[in-house]
Amino acid sequence: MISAGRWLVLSAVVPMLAACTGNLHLSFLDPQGPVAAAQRWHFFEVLGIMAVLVAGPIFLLLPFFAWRYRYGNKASRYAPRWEFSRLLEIMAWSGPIVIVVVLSFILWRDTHRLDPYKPLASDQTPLRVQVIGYDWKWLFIYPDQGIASIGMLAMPAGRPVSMQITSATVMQSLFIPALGSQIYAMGGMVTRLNLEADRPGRFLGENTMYNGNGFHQQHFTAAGMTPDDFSAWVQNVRAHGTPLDARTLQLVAGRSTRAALIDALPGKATHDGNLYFTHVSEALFPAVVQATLDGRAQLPRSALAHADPDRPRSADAPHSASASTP
Amino acid sequence: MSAPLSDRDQARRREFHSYVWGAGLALVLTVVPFALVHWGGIPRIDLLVTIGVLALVQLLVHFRFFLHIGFRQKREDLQLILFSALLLTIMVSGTIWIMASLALRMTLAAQP
Amino acid sequence: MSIAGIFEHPLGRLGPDALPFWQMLQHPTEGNIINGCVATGAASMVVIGALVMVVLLTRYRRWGVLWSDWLTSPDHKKIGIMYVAIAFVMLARALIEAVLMRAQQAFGLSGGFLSPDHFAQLFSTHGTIMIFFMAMPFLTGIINYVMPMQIGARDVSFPVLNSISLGLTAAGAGLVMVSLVIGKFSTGGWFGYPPFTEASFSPGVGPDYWIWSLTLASLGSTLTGINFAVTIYKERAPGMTLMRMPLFTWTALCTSILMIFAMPPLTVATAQLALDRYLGFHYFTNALGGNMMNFANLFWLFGHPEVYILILPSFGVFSEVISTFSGKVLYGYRSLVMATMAITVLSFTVWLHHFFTMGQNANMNAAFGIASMLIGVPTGVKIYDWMLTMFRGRVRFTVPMVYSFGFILLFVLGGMSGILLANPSVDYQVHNTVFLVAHFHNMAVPGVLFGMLVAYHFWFPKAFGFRLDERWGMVSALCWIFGFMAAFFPLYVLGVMGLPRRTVAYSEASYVPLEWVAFLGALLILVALGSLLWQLRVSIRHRDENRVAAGDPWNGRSLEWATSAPPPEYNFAVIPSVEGRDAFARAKEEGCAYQSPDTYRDIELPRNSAMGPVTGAIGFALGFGLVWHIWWLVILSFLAAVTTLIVRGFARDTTRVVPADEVRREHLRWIAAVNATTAVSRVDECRPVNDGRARYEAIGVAP
Amino acid sequence: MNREAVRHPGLNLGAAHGRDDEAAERVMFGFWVFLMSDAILFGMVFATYVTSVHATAGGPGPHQLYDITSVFVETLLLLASSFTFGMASLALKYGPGKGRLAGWMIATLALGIGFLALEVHDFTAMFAAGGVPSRSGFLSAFFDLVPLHGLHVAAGCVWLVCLLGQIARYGLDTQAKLGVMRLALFWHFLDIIWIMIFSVVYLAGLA
Ligand code: HEA
Ligand code: HEA
Ligand code: CUA
Ligand SMILES: [Cu+2]
Repeated sequence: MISAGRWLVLSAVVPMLAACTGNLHLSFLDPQGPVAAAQRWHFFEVLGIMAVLVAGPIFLLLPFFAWRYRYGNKASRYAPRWEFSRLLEIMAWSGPIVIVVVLSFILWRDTHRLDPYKPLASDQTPLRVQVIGYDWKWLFIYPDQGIASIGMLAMPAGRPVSMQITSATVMQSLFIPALGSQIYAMGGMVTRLNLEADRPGRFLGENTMYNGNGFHQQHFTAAGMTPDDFSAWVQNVRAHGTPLDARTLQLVAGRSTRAALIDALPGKATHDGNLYFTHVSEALFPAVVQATLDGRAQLPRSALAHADPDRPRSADAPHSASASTP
Repeated sequence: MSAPLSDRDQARRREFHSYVWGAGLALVLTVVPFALVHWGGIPRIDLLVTIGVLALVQLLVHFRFFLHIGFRQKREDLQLILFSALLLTIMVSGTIWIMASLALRMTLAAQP
Repeated sequence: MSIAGIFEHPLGRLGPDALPFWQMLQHPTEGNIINGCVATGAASMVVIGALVMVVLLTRYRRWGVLWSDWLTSPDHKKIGIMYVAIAFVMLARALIEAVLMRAQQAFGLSGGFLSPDHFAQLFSTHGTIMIFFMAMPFLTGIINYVMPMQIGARDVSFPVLNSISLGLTAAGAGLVMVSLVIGKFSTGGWFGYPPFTEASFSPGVGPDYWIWSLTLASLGSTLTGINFAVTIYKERAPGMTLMRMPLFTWTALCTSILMIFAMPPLTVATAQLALDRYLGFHYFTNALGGNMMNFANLFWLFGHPEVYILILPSFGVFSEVISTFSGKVLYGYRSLVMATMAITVLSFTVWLHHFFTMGQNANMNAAFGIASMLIGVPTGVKIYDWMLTMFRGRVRFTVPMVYSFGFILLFVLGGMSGILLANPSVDYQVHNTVFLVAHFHNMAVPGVLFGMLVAYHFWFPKAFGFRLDERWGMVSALCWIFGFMAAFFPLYVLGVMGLPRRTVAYSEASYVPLEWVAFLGALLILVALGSLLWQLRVSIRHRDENRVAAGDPWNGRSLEWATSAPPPEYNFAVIPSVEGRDAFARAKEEGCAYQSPDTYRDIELPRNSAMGPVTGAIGFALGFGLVWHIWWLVILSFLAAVTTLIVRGFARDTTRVVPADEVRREHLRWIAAVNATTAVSRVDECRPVNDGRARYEAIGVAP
Repeated sequence: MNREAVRHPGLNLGAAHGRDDEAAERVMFGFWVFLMSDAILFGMVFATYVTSVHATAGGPGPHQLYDITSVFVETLLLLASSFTFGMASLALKYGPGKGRLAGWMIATLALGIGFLALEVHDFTAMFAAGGVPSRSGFLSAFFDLVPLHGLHVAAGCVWLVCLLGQIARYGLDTQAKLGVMRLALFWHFLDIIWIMIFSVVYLAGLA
């Protein structure tokens, strides 16, 4: 019963997914983690129930009624005064009610199970990541590793990732479809999201809340890695990253796309289209939240690496279009 | 001018008394919470509840004595007022419930 | 701002750079030129359209007629038609924008041809116009035209207020149109979330245009809602109890209730955003205690009931149409009324489903999710009852019925996607993707738009006295249905493939084929609109063959069919008295339709009043002044508004009388004409012989 | 029969007014509907205020800004004005003449203006103490809610003057009567809003 709807959709979607995406996973119908897998199941469950119980009868009966009782067919029974039947009334109300009750159970169960704030069950401690939404790029901070990145969210496969999310500018929404839920990022506030990748792979990441001209370029790659690869990646970032000092952060905070930011950063800032930073303080994330909340431009020195004294910085710079496309 | 004069006088007296009663009750219901807040001495929560209850009572007093809302109305009129009250309750309490939950889960201080 | 400042900048911040081609001339890069040309082209269409109107009106000396017969008329029928005219003009623009967006996205892999900023204006204006200046005026116009006649009234309760509402709506629409020529519109989408729309992130005039056009429109809608509700409560003909009202009037009542109670949160939200932008308040800013979540909450407290404001009148239209063209009494009237009321109340309990992903706790998400699914119950009852109305009927496959079939099937699919979205754990995946875009177009196009188009086909003969061409109507209907499917079904798939909404371009090649299908679908919709216009032209050309002056082309059931087409200004020479549901069907069945009474009475009608156009003009000036910071204009128009209201308060003698003699003469002439008309059977319904009198065929009335 | 039919909720004209009484029906019902819509408007502004009370962003809060004595006096003024308008309604319904009606209306006007003057005085004091609306979310919400009520009262005063003008010009004709009845509803309604304001904003803020 459930599989009917499922096959309906799968047969439409899967070829599309397989044919063109290469190795970047785009969709929760092609889930790469437990959250997305549960969401896919939920999706098909609801869809299947509705395909059979809601759409099915209507799609069969409406054409039948229309044809059977067409004006020209004088053979069909005509009852112009017939306007009520207790039995049919009861069915019309109770049918949908029963469906809704069933669906409500599923809904209640999964809404609690998949609450994005809820830590995922795992025998490993989650990897902590702090995410700051800037205009047209996401900054991922690994507080325990002291590094950060833009354009790349690396994560060890099989280990949960626990994210804290904020925005240094307008409202945004962090979303990695193949792994699971999206959630809003808002200035001065911290939302949370728990995800996990089952296996190594590359997953599309994006912002889904419109935030201006660079919106469509605010993509990133979430990359699941083996634990060893992840450690190697961290080492690599530590070795080759740029220090996230006041001046760099000021550029990051400007209203610019990732590509424009790379052009603006001095020297060879990247080798693969992404940006990597070292010397990232654990105090940076709360400092940004607090500064946004206070409407302050200054971050405390303690939150920054190698603070550069002669440059006045403004974390609030988004408005001053100065830092935008050079 | 069909109603006999004495009836009109009676009606007028009755309505006048209604206004006086209303004003008197409203005065009491105003003075009490102001006095409680001004001179204090009651725990904050109790005080808030008292203020709320007195405000609601005063609201009813105004409806009853100044706006003359009662159950003598035609049904549709009373329906209008009750329906509005229902929606107002849904909208205001829903808003406060939602915003409270959001505030609770999103401040920096609430982080683990 | 000091007093001196007012005079220092008489045009506020309005300067030459507000013109659409300014940037192109200053910085002639390729992108600027393309966008400049598109914008200038669009702007010239507005300007040329307005100029052509002016020239034509002058050439044919119609200014006087326009003023005295239309703009100042308090007649609900004329006001209704003017609303629909506004809807039509605005729709032309919103449709072109829709097709442009689909074209852009078809080429979106390589970046397309539009700049991101331009694209953002497109979806923002498209959404704003479709909701506030296409759907709302359309349904308000239809209700205005039909509802008073259905309840046997001569007019709405407050005719001049009605005209004022129209003026305010027109002023809002005017602001949106002007934004195309002077300055630009918001880029914040139709719900304009701050802080993006705050002055610090969007310093231009865009959000201000959005704020003031919405404020004017929502003010108009609130007043309209009050007016309709009072009309339905207080102006019903004798015997027309609530439970005898036609279903369309019921939905009109519930829509009015929604307007009355759902508009205030929007007014609060836009007013607070305006205070933030103009006076530096901190409601929704990031800093200093502002809280953008309050805006989302307020907006959707309005926004969700709003979508039911849009859909309920359509439900009413389909109820009337399906019953009429099935030659059968509406099945389950009581259930349908209860379902309508249930939807009205439930629609105030689900608004949080538009921001499941904001971070509130799971209990709350689950509660609102379940409440949202509950709306499926009364909606389902409606669907089943419509199907049961066809059951054991005699279903005629006219244009409105073809739309109705399309509506039922497609709407069920849209409802199903709504139920999916109501599951927070699914919404976490498809929120803000084009899956959501597919959902709401699936409701808005087959639901709202088809409903309005059906209303247009159904009641056009009543309003103008002749039927619309059936063949072109059919072409148009089929193009709509299939065009819709091609244009929006692909978006469901693209949505689950992770394509966000509002994206000007994308980088996944796998999106391209479906984007193209959607684009072709949009072109098919364009063909549908073309056929619709052509149909109108053909019908006007052949109007003499298709006259239905007797007034009842479809063997109708409710009172609006009991009068001539077009109806006299006062609707009914004698107010009908009603003995049951389907009053006109009953009269026909008992053979007592088309009777003349022994005596006629004088009829009192409201006099023409300039209040409507004057308020509209003042509202427009006020909005324009506020957008451009032209403070003297703001002050002046504010004073003008107050003065107008005060002066109106002093107006007396606002009615005039149509003498009984005249009423009798007109009525007897019509009765004679009806008696001279041959009644036709339903087989000939769409042929020239149909002069608007139905031959008796059992159509049934409720026992 | 001495209890005349109640035609609509709230203030009714008596049977003695004949056709005016009938004409009142739709107008008064319409005005009630408007008031209910306005109540939602206030409700939403209240809700915003409640969710923003703590958003002082380091700026001054209720304890620094509110002056309970002044609010108390304002409350008494409004309450008194509700009573005087009640007397005006009685004068409208039972006469005699229009002089008494005008007298009570002028008394109401005076009280209303007194209220507004005190309120403006309060606001100026708040401004002087750094309580400007652009200081914090809390103050923004305050200056939305309380002045919104004040604006309504001011509009009510203007309306009152216009009605006096109409009565002077046309006497107590139907329109003027209906105007007075609607204004009376409006005035009592604003009084109810003020109860909520002094309880939710001032008293709860200072408690
Ligand atoms: C009533 C609402 C309504 C309607 C009818 C439509 C109709 C259409 N919409 Fe619209 N759309 C919205 C409401 C609506 N839309 C909203 C709210 C948004 C979101 C904006 C935002 O992001 O903020 C949106 C966004 C939106 C997008 C942006 C998607 C994105 O975010 O990426 C696109 C892209 O293609 C689109 C396309 C279309 C198309 C092709 C149609 C076609 O179906 C158009 C066809 C419509 C017509 C042709 C009008 C027909 C009417 C008549 C013909 C009446 C005739 C009248 C008389 C005869 C008197 N819409
Ligand atoms: C006319 C417009 C219209 C209508 C009628 C609806 C109807 C419904 N909508 Fe839709 N919706 C919109 C217009 C509309 N919507 C718009 C414009 C938006 C987005 C705005 C934006 O973000 O820009 C939106 C967004 C939207 C969301 C938010 C998604 C998001 O932002 O992520 C949700 C979530 O719950 C939702 C749900 C529903 C539901 C449950 C219904 C239900 O009413 C549907 C009920 C109907 C049926 C279910 C089918 C028939 C029923 C049966 C045959 C009975 C049996 C069935 C069952 C028992 C299930 N809608
Ligand atoms: Cu937004 Cu918390
Ligand atoms: Cu909704």
